[in-house]
Amino acid sequence: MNLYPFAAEMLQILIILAIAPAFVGWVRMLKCWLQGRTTAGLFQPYRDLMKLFAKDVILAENASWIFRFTPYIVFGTATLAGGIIPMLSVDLPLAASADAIVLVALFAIARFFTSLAGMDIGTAFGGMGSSREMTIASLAEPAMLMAIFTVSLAAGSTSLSQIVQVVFSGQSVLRPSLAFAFLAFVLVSLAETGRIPVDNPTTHLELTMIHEAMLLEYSGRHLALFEWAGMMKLTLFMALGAVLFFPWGIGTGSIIASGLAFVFLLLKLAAAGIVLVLIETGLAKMRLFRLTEFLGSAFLMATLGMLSFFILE
Amino acid sequence: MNIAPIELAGAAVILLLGSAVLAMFLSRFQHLLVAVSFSLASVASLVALVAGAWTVSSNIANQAVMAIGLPDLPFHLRLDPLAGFFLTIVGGLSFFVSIYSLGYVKGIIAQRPVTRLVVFYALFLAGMFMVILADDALFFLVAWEVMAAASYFLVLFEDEHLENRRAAFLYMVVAHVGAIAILLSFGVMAGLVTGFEGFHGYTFDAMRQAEYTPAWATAAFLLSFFGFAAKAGVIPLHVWLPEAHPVAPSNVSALMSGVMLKTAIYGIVRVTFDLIHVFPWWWGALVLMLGLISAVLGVLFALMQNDLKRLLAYSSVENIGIVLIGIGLAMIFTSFQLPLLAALALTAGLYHALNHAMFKGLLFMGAGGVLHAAHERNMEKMGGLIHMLPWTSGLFLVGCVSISGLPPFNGFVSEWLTFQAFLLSPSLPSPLMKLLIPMGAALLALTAALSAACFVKAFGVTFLGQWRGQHAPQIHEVNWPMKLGMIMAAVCCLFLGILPTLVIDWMDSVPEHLVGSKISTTAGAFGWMWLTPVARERASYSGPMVFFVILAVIVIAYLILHVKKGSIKRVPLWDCGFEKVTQRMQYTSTSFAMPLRRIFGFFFSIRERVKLDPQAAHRAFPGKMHYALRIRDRFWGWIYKPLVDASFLMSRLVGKLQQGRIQTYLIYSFVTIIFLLMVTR
Amino acid sequence: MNLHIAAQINSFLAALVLLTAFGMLVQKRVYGLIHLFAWQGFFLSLNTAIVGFVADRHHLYISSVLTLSLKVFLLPYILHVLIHRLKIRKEVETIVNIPTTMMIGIALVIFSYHLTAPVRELSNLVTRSTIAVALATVMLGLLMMITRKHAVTQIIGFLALENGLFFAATSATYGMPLVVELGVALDVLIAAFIFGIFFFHINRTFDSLDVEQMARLKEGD
Amino acid sequence: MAMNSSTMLLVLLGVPLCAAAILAFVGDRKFAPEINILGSAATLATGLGLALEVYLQGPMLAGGKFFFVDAFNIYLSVLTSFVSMTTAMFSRGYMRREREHGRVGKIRMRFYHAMFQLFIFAMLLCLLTNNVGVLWIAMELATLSTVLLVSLYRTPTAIEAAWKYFILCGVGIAQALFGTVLLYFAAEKVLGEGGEALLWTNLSRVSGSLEPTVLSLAFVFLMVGYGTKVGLVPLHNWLPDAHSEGPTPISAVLSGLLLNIALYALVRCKVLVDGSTHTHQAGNIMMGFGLLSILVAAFSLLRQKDIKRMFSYSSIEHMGIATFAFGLGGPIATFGALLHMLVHSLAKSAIFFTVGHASQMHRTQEMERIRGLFKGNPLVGWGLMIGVMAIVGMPPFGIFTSEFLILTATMKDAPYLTPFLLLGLGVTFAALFRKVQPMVSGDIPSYQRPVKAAHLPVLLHLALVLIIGIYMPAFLNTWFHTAVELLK
Repeated sequence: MNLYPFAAEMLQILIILAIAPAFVGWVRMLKCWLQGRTTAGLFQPYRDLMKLFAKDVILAENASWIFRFTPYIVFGTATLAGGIIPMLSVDLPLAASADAIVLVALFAIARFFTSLAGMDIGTAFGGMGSSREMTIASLAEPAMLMAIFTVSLAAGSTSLSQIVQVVFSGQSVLRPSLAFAFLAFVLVSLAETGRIPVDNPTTHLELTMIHEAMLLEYSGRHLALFEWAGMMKLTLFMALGAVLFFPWGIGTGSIIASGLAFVFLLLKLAAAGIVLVLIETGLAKMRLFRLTEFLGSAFLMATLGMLSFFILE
Repeated sequence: MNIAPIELAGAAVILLLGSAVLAMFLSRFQHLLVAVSFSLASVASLVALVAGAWTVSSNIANQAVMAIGLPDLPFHLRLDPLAGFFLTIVGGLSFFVSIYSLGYVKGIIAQRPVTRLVVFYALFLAGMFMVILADDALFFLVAWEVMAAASYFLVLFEDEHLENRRAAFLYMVVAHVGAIAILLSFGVMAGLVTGFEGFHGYTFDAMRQAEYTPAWATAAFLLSFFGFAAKAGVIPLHVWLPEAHPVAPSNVSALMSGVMLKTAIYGIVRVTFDLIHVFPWWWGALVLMLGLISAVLGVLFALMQNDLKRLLAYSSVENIGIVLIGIGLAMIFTSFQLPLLAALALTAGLYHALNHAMFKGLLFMGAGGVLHAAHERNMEKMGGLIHMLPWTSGLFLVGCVSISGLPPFNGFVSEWLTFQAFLLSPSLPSPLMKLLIPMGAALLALTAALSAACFVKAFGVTFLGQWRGQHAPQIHEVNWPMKLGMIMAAVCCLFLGILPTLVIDWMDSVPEHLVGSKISTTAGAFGWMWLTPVARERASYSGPMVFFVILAVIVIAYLILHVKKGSIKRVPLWDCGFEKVTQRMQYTSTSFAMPLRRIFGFFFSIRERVKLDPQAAHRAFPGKMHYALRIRDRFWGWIYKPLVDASFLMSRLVGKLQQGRIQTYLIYSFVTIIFLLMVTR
Repeated sequence: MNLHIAAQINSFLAALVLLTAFGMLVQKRVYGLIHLFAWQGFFLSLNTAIVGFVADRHHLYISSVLTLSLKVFLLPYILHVLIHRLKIRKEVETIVNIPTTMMIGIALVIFSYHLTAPVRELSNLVTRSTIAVALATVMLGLLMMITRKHAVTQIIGFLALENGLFFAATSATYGMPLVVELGVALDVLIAAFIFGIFFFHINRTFDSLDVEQMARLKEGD
Repeated sequence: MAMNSSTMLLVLLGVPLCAAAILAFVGDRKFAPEINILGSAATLATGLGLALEVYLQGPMLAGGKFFFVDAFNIYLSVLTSFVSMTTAMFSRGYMRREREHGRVGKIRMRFYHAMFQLFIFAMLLCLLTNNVGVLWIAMELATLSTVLLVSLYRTPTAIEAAWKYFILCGVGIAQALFGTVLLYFAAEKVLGEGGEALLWTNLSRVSGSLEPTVLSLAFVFLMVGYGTKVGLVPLHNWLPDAHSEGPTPISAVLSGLLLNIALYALVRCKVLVDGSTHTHQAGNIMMGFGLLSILVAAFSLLRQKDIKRMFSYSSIEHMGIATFAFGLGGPIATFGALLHMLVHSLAKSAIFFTVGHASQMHRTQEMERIRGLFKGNPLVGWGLMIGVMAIVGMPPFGIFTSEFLILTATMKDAPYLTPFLLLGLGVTFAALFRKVQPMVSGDIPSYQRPVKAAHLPVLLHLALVLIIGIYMPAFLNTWFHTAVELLK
């Protein structure tokens, strides 16, 4: 057997780990430019992570093992997710071990434990954060799955690399079903990655924060792991959207192809970042109960995509 | 020497009946009684488990006839892969629970004599085994009702509480009406076979051979499905379930939720796939629809509960729904002659049945542990138990993760398979089906997400944070038998999650018997690591890979971060600059579920009342607030109350017939004569 | 005498029986009722004797004698004694007023005539025409039990009904087998004693024989 | 010793008669209950002997054609004598306590014992006689012998109940006599007049050639007549009163036995009518009555307050089921009906035994005040609970088997009626459990007095019902099958 796929696998994981902070930095830079602020530079996130890793850990008295275990599992799932999304090459060994549904489930694991960690301490905010997180998730996940199902119905498979190949080799990408699915995907990924208008990653105002509220008690390396995993998650969603709906330049085997794919990936991510920033600056954060409509419309999009797949195609 | 599996199973039943009889004599020595009879029960369950597993793997069906019952209609027994599979489920969980009971029931002796509990526990197990083994209508119903009656007495165990009596009564009535419906459906099937010149029409064999006219087949199906659905707690026939399961002793609730509901599933599969075996697609559609409704509403109701065991009971409704989804899909595929897909869907359903037995049993055992330790069922009063019950909480967490359908545990596998079955619906010939069935997938996804939320709440509120009561009680970890029972169940959850291919290989004889196709050829095609139900290109999942990669990453990260010894400082909570935070400020289960209650409120009849303290200076600064919330599911008002009222009205009318004056009675007989003479003349 | 005359006498007596039945239906006074009942019994036994003579069935004589002793002497005597002992008001009020009762009675006669038509076709006895009367008497007895609200009258109605049966037996079939006749007579005798006892009990507990009071055991509320 | 069957039969009838005669004089002594039990035991022994004879040699005529024994009536006779024996055992302690409570005096005890035996005699005569006329007489005798037992306590309600019982059953039975007359009238044409024409054996032989119009006319009167005794709606109104006001042993035998006897008579007549008319008309009428009884009884059960009254309604319901099944006809339904008569009377009398104890423990028949029987007196509590489980048709008790057969047969022959059956059974179940569960469960109320319960009768009956349910003996099976053949 040729070791190439495993090499590609490792490479991809490392790359994701590496570029995730950069992507976040890129997004922040763009935002600053749009809002006319001076930027902290593309590499600020790396510095933050370094600092956090260096710091000691401060735990609340009644923090149980769950509280300490969670950062690792969150990080682990994020890494695995990074391994199974075909970004550089379509034949990744890990990609076969987990399909789109598993991908969603992986993020669900992370969320599950994060919410538990939020409740572990026993402050009002932690509980509030978990409650809201789970609420949003339980609305977002069906939409997410519906979007993925639409694509996988079109591709006749749920395995990501298979989907990518089919869509890649597919003659026209202007299939209405995919278009609807893409729209749904965008909305959902805003919710999943906790961006405006669903959640504000930078706020620490108690009553508005959702994801942050759960991490309130974290510090040191634990917090660092959370932050890093969060960055990876954002990057991964962007990358997933990119490869699922715009799979041009994805590698199909050779090293060169993968190198090419890497370049394409960077370009796509850059573009995705721009879109993201435009959305975030364009919109304001919603009230919690407006989210029903937001995610409902995402779900509607996905459903329409599926219907149009059966009706139009 | 060579013994058939069915003999083993029979031995198990006899052992249980024997222990029930024995228990009546031992009732004077309670401790001995508990020790003896529950060890007997666990042995019996183990034997049954072996028999079942053996049957399934060896893919044989052997029969037996017991010369009891009616001389013309002796009890027929049959152990085929389907029966074997369910025998494995029941045997497995009841083995764990019996071990668990050794410790659990010992704790009850102090409060009350447990003879009743012990006797009916044994009868209950025996009843379930017999239901699965039965191969003729009479024996099946006898076993069915023995099971029902025994569980009724178990629910009634603490009979001085009103709620127990209510629950038991409701349970019994629903169960019995369901049983009569099943009886009638057998009547239909047997009637078509023989026309009642003899008794042999009552055997399942005869029913298998029968040719059914569509109308009669439908009647039989609807009747039996009604009966079984009533037992399985399918919405809208579920009302008894959340009443009965919580009030029973926890080991019993574990069995009732874990495996008794499965016997109903068994019945549905047996009747549709085996006895009638030719059916139109809309039966499947009906089952699928009810399954979806039960799944979604069940989990929503579960989310709203504050009583831990009640929450678990409602989540059983949800899981039964998921099982039915698989079975419904299988029925649809079968009716369109797509055996492979049917096999996939059926496997998904049955696999979920197996999984649910394991994790629901585990969860109820855990709840029992909490009850046993903290004497509290209301989550609003609990919290922080993870520090006092490390084992119980850990094992409970395993259950929560599994039931929330998260990899690498078992709940995910069956949900994943069900999703795959959904996504294969485009190969159906009927365009309508094509269009509608994937919508079901969305509902299933919603169910999964909600159940995750539900169990975050259950675990978080019960075990995490701090004790919400006034003063934390002295709570000790549960004793070893209880731990052991839970550990075994937890291990099963993990095993079923990581190595589904082996299990599916093993249980493949079931779909082969029922729908004439098997998925293991494709499922295991790429080795034991890869679960690829239809084809590798379609979808693949590798439990071990996921598990080990995550584990590896965690370990690596941990090691890297601990090369240099970073110190850990313990400090009091950060109170965000507020007053000192007290444990009363924690999120309770009610407040946790509030957003979802707002969003899905229209499913419930909610009465929410906030009363401000009148002598507050200004209503912006109330002295104290009184908050009352009451959530009911609407079905009670929609279906059951009207029925009850109607029957009481009816009885009032009937009562008017008889108001005491003898002349009136004479007139009755006078009129009767005249009337009859008119008729006959 | 020849069959023809026998048949005429027979049907004449039947008419008398029916008449007494109607008489009881309209009779208000208790003693009157008892006398009418005695008369009915008398006609009955006479009829039985004649039928026995015509169709020479000798066991019919026995039953005729039984009837005479039982229904003409014994029972009326018992009733007399009881009524005297219990000092019952002489008037017994009906529930339905007399004319209506009459109407219903007549309707019943017609109905039973209509009913017994097939039997009449089949029968080849001289007495066949009288079976309708028998049935009518039974019905009238029942009607009387319904319309009277007094224990004694109910019993008399019951006995009248019994008479009707007896009449049916003789007229339709020249009498049942002797053992049955005896048995029936025995039963009537026991019944007589039982209602005798009952009158005392009822009178003691409800200090009157008005059955209207006995309506406590009921379902309706 | 080897008696030949006809002497055995005479003994069977003679024993209760003699016992009645003896008890009429010594019925108030201390040893009277023992005599009572002894008499019934002797009756049972003879009955069993006779049953063995029949089982070995098949149906037989005896006493100069006057008596007739076949599979149908012999099993009922054995049942009758058995239940009467157990009831005698039960009444021993029960009546002693009643006497201590001062509810009955010396004379009445004498009367009670004598009448009890006389009643047994009447029922046995009913079953064994071959003469349809005598059948009627015995039936009337059975009524008369129990009328004054119902009013034994002399309370206003008791007297009222007895009066209704007397009048309504008297009127009803009179209708039956009219029917018998018509039957004789038709039979005479074929068999010639005289005693021969009323013998059931002859009638059934020639039933094909009996005049159908007359028989269908006769059946109406027989139906109404014996139906009143069976307690079929709307002729049932006397039944709840009579069964609930008398002493409990009497309620037990009335509900357990007398109804069976009346149904027996009805079925015998139905056979003749069917043989002559060759239509299903009689069957339909019976089905109608049965169904009506089931439904009305079921809904009346919901509103009961008096425990004995409730169970007498359940008797109506079960008689309805049996009647319905006999009306339905067909081998399986008939088999089920025969089985149902047997197990119902066993279970119902067992229930009445426990009910008697329960009401003595609480000095009332008000169900509101009967509580905590499980803890108070396990035998009574569990006896009642299990008895009720049996009576509502829970397996593994025999009543389930019979209802199983009947319901499935209905599903085959008259499916459109099954919803009503389902409704009736469901409501009955709910109603009974709703009332019984609180009585057995919970804590012991302050006013509860312990009693020494008669274990044997209750356990014996329930055990039998259970055994018949899970392992019906072969001879019973053959009996039922031969009976089914007879009733075709």
